Amino acid sequence: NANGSGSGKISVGIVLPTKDEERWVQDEQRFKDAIKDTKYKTEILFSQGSPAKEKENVETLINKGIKVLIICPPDGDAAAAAVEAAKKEDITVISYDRLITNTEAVDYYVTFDSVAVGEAQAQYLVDHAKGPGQPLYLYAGAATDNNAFLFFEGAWNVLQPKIADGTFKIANSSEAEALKDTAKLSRDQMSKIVGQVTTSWEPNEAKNKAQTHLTAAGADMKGDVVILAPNDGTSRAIADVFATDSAVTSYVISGQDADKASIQYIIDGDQSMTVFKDVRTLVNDAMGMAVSILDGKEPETTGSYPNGMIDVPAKQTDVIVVEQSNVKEKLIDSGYYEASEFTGL
Amino acid sequence: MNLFKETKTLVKVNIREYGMYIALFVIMLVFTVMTDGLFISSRNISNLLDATGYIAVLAVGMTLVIVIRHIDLSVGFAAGFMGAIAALLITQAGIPVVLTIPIILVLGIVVGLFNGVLVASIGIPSFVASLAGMLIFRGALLRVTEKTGTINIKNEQFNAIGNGYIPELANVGGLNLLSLLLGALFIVLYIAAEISKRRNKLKYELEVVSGQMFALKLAFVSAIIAYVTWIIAGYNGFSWTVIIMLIVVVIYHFLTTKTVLGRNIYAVGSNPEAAHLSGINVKKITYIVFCSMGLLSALSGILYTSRLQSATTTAGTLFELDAIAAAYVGGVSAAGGVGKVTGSIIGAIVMASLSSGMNLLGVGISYQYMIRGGVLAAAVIFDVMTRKQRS
Amino acid sequence: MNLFKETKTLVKVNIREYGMYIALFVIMLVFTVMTDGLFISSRNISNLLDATGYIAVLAVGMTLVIVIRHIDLSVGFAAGFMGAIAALLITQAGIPVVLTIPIILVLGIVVGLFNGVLVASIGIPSFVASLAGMLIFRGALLRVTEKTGTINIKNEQFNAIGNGYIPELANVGGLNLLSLLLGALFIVLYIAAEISKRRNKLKYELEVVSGQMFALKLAFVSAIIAYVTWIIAGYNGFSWTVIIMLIVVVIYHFLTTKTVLGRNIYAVGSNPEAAHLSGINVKKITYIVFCSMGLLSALSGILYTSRLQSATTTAGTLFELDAIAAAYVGGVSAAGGVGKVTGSIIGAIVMASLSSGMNLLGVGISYQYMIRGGVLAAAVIFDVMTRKQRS
Amino acid sequence: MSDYILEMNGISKEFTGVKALADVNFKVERGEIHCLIGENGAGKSTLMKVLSGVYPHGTYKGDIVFEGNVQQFHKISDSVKAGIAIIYQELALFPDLTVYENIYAGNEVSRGGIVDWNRTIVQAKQMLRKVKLNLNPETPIKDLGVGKQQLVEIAKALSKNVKLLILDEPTAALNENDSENLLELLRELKDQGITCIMISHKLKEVISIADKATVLRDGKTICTLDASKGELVENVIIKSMVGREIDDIYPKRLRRKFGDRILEVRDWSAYDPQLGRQVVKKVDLHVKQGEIVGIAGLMGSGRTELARSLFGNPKAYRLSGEMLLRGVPVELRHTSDAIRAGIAYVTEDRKGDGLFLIQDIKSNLSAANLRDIASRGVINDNEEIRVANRYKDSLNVKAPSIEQIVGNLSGGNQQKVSLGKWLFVGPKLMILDEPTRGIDVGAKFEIYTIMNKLIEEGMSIIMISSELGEVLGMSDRVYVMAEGRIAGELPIEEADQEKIMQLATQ
Ligand SMILES: Nc1ncnc2c1ncn2[C@@H]1O[C@H](COP(=O)(O)OP(=O)(O)OP(=O)(O)O)[C@@H](O)[C@H]1O
Ligand SMILES: Nc1ncnc2c1ncn2[C@@H]1O[C@H](COP(=O)(O)OP(=O)(O)OP(=O)(O)O)[C@@H](O)[C@H]1O
Ligand SMILES: [Mg+2]
Ligand SMILES: [Mg+2]
Repeated sequence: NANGSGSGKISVGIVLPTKDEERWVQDEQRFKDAIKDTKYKTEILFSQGSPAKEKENVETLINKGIKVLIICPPDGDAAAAAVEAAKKEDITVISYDRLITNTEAVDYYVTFDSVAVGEAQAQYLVDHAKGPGQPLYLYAGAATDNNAFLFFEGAWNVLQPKIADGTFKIANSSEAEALKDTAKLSRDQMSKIVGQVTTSWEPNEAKNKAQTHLTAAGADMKGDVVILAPNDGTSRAIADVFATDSAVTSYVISGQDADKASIQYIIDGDQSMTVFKDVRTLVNDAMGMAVSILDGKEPETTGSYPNGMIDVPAKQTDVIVVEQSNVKEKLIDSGYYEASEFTGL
Repeated sequence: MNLFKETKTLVKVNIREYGMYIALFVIMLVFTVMTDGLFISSRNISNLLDATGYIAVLAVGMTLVIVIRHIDLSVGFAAGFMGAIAALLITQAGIPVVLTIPIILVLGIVVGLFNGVLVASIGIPSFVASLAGMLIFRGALLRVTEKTGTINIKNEQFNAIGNGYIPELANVGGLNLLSLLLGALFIVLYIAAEISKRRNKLKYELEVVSGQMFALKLAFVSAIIAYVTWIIAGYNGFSWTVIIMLIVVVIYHFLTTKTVLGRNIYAVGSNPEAAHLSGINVKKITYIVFCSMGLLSALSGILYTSRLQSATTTAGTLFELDAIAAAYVGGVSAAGGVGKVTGSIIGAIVMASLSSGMNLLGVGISYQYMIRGGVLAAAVIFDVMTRKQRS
Repeated sequence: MNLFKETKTLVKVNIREYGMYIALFVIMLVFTVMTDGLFISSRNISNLLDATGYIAVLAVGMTLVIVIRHIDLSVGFAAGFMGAIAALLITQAGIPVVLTIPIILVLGIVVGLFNGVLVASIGIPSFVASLAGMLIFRGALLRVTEKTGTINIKNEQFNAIGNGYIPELANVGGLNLLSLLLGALFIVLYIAAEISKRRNKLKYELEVVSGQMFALKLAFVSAIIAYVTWIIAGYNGFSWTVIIMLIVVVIYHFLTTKTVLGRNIYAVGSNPEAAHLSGINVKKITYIVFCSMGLLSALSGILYTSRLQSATTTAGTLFELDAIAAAYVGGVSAAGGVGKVTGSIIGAIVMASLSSGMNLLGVGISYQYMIRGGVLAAAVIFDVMTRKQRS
Repeated sequence: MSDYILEMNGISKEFTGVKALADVNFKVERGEIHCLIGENGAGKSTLMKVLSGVYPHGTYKGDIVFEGNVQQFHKISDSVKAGIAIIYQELALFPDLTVYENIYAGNEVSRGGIVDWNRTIVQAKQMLRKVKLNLNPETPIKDLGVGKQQLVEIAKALSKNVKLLILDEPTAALNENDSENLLELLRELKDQGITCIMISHKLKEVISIADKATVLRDGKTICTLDASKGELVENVIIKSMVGREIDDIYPKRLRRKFGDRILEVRDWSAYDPQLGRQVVKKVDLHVKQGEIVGIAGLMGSGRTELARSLFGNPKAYRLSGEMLLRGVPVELRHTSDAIRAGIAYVTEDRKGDGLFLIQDIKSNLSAANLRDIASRGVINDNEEIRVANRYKDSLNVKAPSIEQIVGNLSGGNQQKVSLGKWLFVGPKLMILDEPTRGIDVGAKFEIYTIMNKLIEEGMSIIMISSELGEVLGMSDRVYVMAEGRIAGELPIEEADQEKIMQLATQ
């Protein structure tokens, strides 16, 4: 279980969004590793995608006397109530990876910018374009998930000019096609597209959608294609479908999170890339910040982000694009994963 | 000793009813010991009760639905949907809170009416009708929130429902005065009611417990109320959520035990055919119960939305199962006709205590699921066993 | 015209049974028109059937559970859990596929046994028992996957179950020969069975439809089988998933209509007391039905895991509701004793067709939920209405 | 001129496809006890349901005049308000609720929607006293026997300020003793000025209590017989009910020769875990081949429990004692063991636990013996059809085909299907629990004839019955049970009503 269990005074509370996604299980592990080196006690709780459970978790941690709260919300808007409760107790709130918006109760932000993740995914597709007129398949996360919109927003920022200039043509979304000349999508416009191409973050749903889309696509929408897949789980499912369609001669597909399962796919050439968010850096930044605060020092920041109410001082970590050519260097050599966990390296 | 014997028979006869309270007590004791007292701290208990609010309210409504042998799976997303509508009314239509709340509650009744039509008039099994409702509300919730995503609410009044506390008046040695007064009021009302009840019974020459036993019971319950009040007053006092919960329980308890309507509900649950032949309008009762469920779903949605100060796109997910679990842990019988709203509230608190206690202990989420499943099973096994024994 | 009259009365008498087929036909027709024929294309139909597999299998088991007046909410996460165990056995324990599958199926039976104990022996209402089971399996699934996250499966054999097709033998004008042969075999078997049935009925001087009508029916059904075969053969032929689905349906159809066990299941469903007094071991039947459900959950888990070529941490979420919806759309009655496995399969295909068709049309997710809810409600309303009329 | 409290003129009521009532006229004078009689399915219950508003105004044709005013009851509570209370054939009680809650269900003692529980209990006690029922009003209904439940029903009716009390077969489930008490109660109510309509199949009762009796047949009024004119005699009634004369309702059996003891039970006790007490106490009995053994007794004397404990113990009664079949000790753990050993049990509650109402005749007939028409677990459909047709014909089940749903058959035909199901098992010993309860005279005669035929074929029968006439008319030997014990055994030659009642009330 989480370190520092039992009932002793806890200094740092960590709340992560869900254990249902591999990404956050990784974060848990990295936090546990980072904790070993500090003299402070910490505890990690999961919200299982529910802002209500998140609030309960925060309250529990407050009860246990934390001084610093590191929190990554399933929903950045809905977390305001939770952190405001913490703020009332003079707890320093560090928004981890996802920014908590529309509240003054956030002190710091440690991030891989979600919008930047989408941009990195899209940029990879653009860099590997065989255009002009190359078919582009769009997929998004859950229509119920704010983060899915942030990723998509980033991707659209990069893709839209290339769609407008004819490098890509959209293969699977009439809504996106209709909006292809709009550079900056409103939330409403985005929701129309996302509603059409949502995977609900479910690999099975992604697979169903991909099959349907390939059924619907004419020969001109096949051949060499590029695919925007929102994360690794859905990316693998979509890639599986495209790989079995004989009319698709090649595909470039994005991903995110550097799941072990996807790293193997990248090594095998089944998935093109993944956006690697080196959780260790983020964890170290967050824990470093927490320790500074506990030690009474001013933590170091590199900039600031507006959250709708205030500008939150932030420390930003760059995301790393991992592909077949650099997978060993970025993930194995850096000690993030063991080479033995994969085959064919 | 005579008193001891009386206690023993009382416990034996009422074991099913007391079982739940004993279980709650044991769970609380275990967690208190294991967390070095942290569990029973003012703050934790206060938080725990607040976190139970929106489920407890649903569980009350669900109790009646199960009593009349139905089920309602749509309440979760219905609550989420109505919470979102509330958020929209406040943030976008600029309707004041005092107007929004009644509007939403009426909307809840309409939603209940809709279920009532399907179940009572068309005659679809409620399980399927509400499964369809669940899908429809899920879609509707997405529909109203997909334009904006999560809707933040900045309205202080509204947010106080889920996060605020009743005013303090004065602070007496770290305790919230108004809360203390409220607690004292409860005790006085309770004692007065019990005494009048006993006097009345004696007047009609009905059987009552011995005087000693009666005094003991009064003292015991008063002590518990006092203790809970003292704990709650030690943090911020009664929250509005707890007050709302209490009001709902009191109203529904009164409704189910003291009124003709309440009796008719239990009659319908116990034997719908016989109820019909006794001149009870079964259809009407079914409508009323589903409307009450809709009303409480709306209230639950308001509590939840206010608690998070925002309406989210996934609000309401699995609320229905939590509410149903709470009702069953609270002793409702699937065969119909049996179940108390007070029991369901205790059931909801038991489940919330489990979550809270395990969080305090840092139990992993996978074990939390398994333990909650185990407790649910254990509660129903206990219920079935004691019922077999008694009858 | 005489034949026309006969058709009319046949349709009138069997409206409930035909209703579902007609609904499926209408849905397919509408989508086909709206998508310019894309919906009915070989590839789409083939994909659609594959995507239905793991739910259809659950729906078959759920049909029997509902027939004996129970419900099983745990099947979703049970399937997810067992799929994950299968993945672990193959990837980490290195157990060959041919061994893994029987192990998992046996595990499924054990899981069913566990439900059986709670429901049949202890006497807990199945709704609550399986709700507890749902929580427990959810925890267990998380527990086994939390170390590794998603478990990838690289085993070709195993992955073929959910993604592979039967061998082609030869390609005849773009059609899969073996599939064509299989289709032809089905038709021959069907016609032979029908003729023998009719001959027998005539022997016992029971009522039969007119010779003309009979020929018409044979021709019509054969044409449908031929058409479906032709469509499927036009893509990759029958997938292993479809073959498994067909085998499950044939076995269960036979079991429910032709065997003593099947009769006993329906007897228990229509009056448990009378069944007991007729020498039927109700407990045993309940055990058998829950074990069959466990077995099919395991199969569903295998199909799903194989389809995704990996076991995920959320596998199984809401499968149970999809399966229950399919069963109800397929005409199962909540009152017990009524429902066919073939109906449930059709129900599952109806629901899958809706999803697929709406995906093809690019309907937004929020409307998809609402439409699916509406169709579920409509199906049950239709069922209830026609039953009222008939009886 | 007579003073009619109720006049029903030209009442017609149709269910989809069935004309249950066709232009019925029915008049009841103030202060009389008026019996309504007729074969099963004649429309008696339907007529009363029309009167009480179960079938609301508009769903039937014709007029109801009550106390001189034309009434239009739209719901049950309307007729209650007018002063009509009805006790239905299928009791309308709430098993989980207490006696006092039951008495006032739908008619709560309340002010402004709030129930006054203390007054409820006190008034309930008064009502119970009125019906001479001495029990704690806080007892849950499910802990009472059928007889007491029936009295609670009457108490419930009396609590409503009733002018016209209707009882639909109130004594069907009662034994003679309780029936007599109930009839006595009705006479007292009559003296208090309450008019009473009673439906009954028990002609003796009708003759003893009725001032007048109206006969219905096939949904039509046949005649009204007046006791004061001496029209209420058995053969007149039977003739108008069935349209023909039946000289002896108990048909004569040709052979009375018995073989060996087929069943013997020694020191047999059974304990009902649900009731938490012993229900059968140290019973010794035996049955010879070719014999009809009657078991008489008061309601609640434990006859059904005895029968069920013999039949493989289906309710899991814990028991002790010894059972010998043809002299061989056996232990039956499940109903299926009993069936295999050649015992069949026809339950007293056809609809509740006897038949599969939503299934067809064919499936019901074969349900207890599928293995005989199956090989390796697979049913031979044709064989099943053949068997079903055989029993349908031999038992004279009136239905268009064996594919008719059993729930749609009349009571007598349902009972025949129930019998057929057990005959197909090919038992050596049949236990018939109240084989003719709620069945009309014509159908009764048929059932008795079937019983005689079975005996002639060498079967043995245990017949549990609360109708003394039946016990005396059909049995070769009679056991009388009282409070779970065998109070006495009488050869049929020595048995008469007085002796049996004397033993039963020991
Ligand atoms: N709800 C109903 N739907 C269809 N037919 C009905 C219904 N109720 C009664 N019937 C039919 O109406 C006729 C009269 O039934 P009713 O119950 O009034 O007979 P009864 O004289 O009370 O018979 P019994 O002596 O068996 O109680 C029967 O043919 C019966 O099958
Ligand atoms: N459902 C029940 N609930 C409570 N008590 C019951 C129930 N059924 C029977 N009893 C009680 O069990 C005892 C034996 O009843 P049983 O039915 O065997 O008597 P019986 O002689 O067969 O009478 P009957 O003529 O009613 O069939 C009685 O005391 C009766 O009150
Ligand atoms: Mg009747
Ligand atoms: Mg009996």
